[in-house]
Amino acid sequence: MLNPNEVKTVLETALLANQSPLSIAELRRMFDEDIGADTLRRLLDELRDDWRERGVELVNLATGWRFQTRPSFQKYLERINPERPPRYSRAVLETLAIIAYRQPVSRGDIEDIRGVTVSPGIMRTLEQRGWIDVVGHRDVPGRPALYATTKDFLNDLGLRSLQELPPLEDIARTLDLNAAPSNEEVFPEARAGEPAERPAETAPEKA
Amino acid sequence: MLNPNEVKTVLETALLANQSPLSIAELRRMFDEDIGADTLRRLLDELRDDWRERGVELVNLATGWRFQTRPSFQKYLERINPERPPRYSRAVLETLAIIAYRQPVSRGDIEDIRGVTVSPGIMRTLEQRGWIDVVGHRDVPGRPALYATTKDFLNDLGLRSLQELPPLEDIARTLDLNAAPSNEEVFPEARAGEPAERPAETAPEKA
Amino acid sequence: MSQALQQHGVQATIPTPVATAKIHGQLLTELPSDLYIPPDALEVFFETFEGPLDLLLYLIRKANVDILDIPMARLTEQYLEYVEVMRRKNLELAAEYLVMAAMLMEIKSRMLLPRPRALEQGEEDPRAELVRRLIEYEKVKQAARKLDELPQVGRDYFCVEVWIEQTLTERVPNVCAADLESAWRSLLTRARVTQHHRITREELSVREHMSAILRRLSGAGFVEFTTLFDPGRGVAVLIVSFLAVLEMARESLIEFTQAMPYAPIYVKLAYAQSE
Repeated sequence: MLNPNEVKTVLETALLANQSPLSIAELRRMFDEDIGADTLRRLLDELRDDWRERGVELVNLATGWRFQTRPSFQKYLERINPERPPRYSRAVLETLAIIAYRQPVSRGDIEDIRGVTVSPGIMRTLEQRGWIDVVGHRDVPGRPALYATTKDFLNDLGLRSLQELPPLEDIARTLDLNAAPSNEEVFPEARAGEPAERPAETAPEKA
Repeated sequence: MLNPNEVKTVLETALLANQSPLSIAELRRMFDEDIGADTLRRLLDELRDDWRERGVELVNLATGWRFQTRPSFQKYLERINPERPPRYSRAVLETLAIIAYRQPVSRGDIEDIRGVTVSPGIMRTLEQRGWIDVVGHRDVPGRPALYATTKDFLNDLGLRSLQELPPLEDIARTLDLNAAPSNEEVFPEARAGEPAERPAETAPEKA
Repeated sequence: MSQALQQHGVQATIPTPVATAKIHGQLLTELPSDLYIPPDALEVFFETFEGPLDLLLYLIRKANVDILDIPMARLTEQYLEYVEVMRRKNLELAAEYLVMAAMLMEIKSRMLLPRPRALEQGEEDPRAELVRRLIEYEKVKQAARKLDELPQVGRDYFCVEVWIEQTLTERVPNVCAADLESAWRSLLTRARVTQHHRITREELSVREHMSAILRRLSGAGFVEFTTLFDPGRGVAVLIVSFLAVLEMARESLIEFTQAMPYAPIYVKLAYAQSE
């Protein structure tokens, strides 16, 4: 029978040895004795506290718990592995934002919002990164694929759910430097993680 | 200017974030200030001591330093990512079945029953597993070895004697009678990971 | 045109001479003097736009006008100027820019219709759809920026994954009795070896004893016949052992020797490898 400290050591070891987040269920599976999920959660919280002063932190993500380096240490780590992942172009980032905030969306939806065609390369970039995938097809001619963000997207950006995406700003007010009347009624805010209302007239898909 | 403890934290972070060993030279590269190799080595030794009671240890290998899990924790880690247990091929299983039910048998006997040659690799697999061994030689030209199953075979299969193997009489009779046997009996369920025997008439899956 | 821009209080700076900027390798010399051009190279400047909506938002921001009350005539005019420059400079002009130009002109003309009547009929402001799209796109732009600011794995931090030290135990397949049974069944169905290989429980115990006796005899030379049997294990085992010996004799696996009647019977392997 392991005492709580030994359980913590096992948890720490498993989390340090696994790059992908581990769920409570996966962590429980390690132990012969049946350790309650609550107990594990408490020990994980303790573990997180234990690591507070270190260059590595324990975070709770969409699919579980993971150790990752703190961004403030990146400047040191980069000197060991100089190759950096490419920064994404605005086209990629905007496409990603549309999928993240308006999912599920088709390529046509994205093109309507951005006002330009979306190259297949953009979608491929995001798919290959494992951040988006096809979750269905819209039942209209051409049966366009509907894209949504994945759990990996959340994990890789340190989010537990779409609710944690940065809130969309009230744009009209930002743009309107002359303090215009509230646009609340006219342009209701769509919320992150909530599928946007797609007016019928924006529907037609590009094949 | 980092103090020794801060340097240690950076070292720890870099080593935790890299699976491959990091050399002193690589580690030195992280710091703006020129930290002597001796100092780094001393700090790494300290770090190794800091981790003495944990499930992960800092080791000094030919090409550098690396954090790795202690072997004693492997039993826990294995339960998180249960690799699919390896399986024996049908050829190995059939050979083993023949030896179990027909022992003592020569390779020639096995080939007669299976209708194909038995590769030396199959016999070696079973011998190395300690499940079969040579109990004699038949007094015919070539003096073929006679194989039988071992005590380890019984132990590993949880049997007290060969008599606890499933009797085969009924099956043979079922087949003999040719009385439209139920699929269940004639074509036992194939197990995952093993190529199923597909009777011709139920054959090819549509892609 | 610069007059029009100035009338509306638009930032209609006369372009600073950008003689050093190059477009397609040529010095940039013939800019329309009435167009506001930021002091960047024109090509680079246009490339920063992600499309017509982006360009429109830029113009609106520059003009510092209310997005909910866009002065359509001015915006359309400016937009067309930019598109014209792009076209003249042979910059790659996406079709979307022309579509947008047409849309702007259409909205502008609808704005010229007598307003009161239109409003009476409950008609929407002709600009409404454009404004909706502009706002939506601006939101996306900001969201994209914020997403990019989130710490990103690989770029801003790494995942920790220490080496898992594997002990040297080799993973071996598990087999259970049922696997053997099914292997045998598949043999039977394939080869139809039914007659010859029917195996009963009783026969199995004989074969088990055959193996055991072979093991016992290997390397032992002559063994006295009676020592092959252990009466202490009961009559059943005794009989099975005897059957095993008989079967081995039949299969020529063992040989018997007896010097004279009633003398001890000795058993040895028919063939011992050590010989």
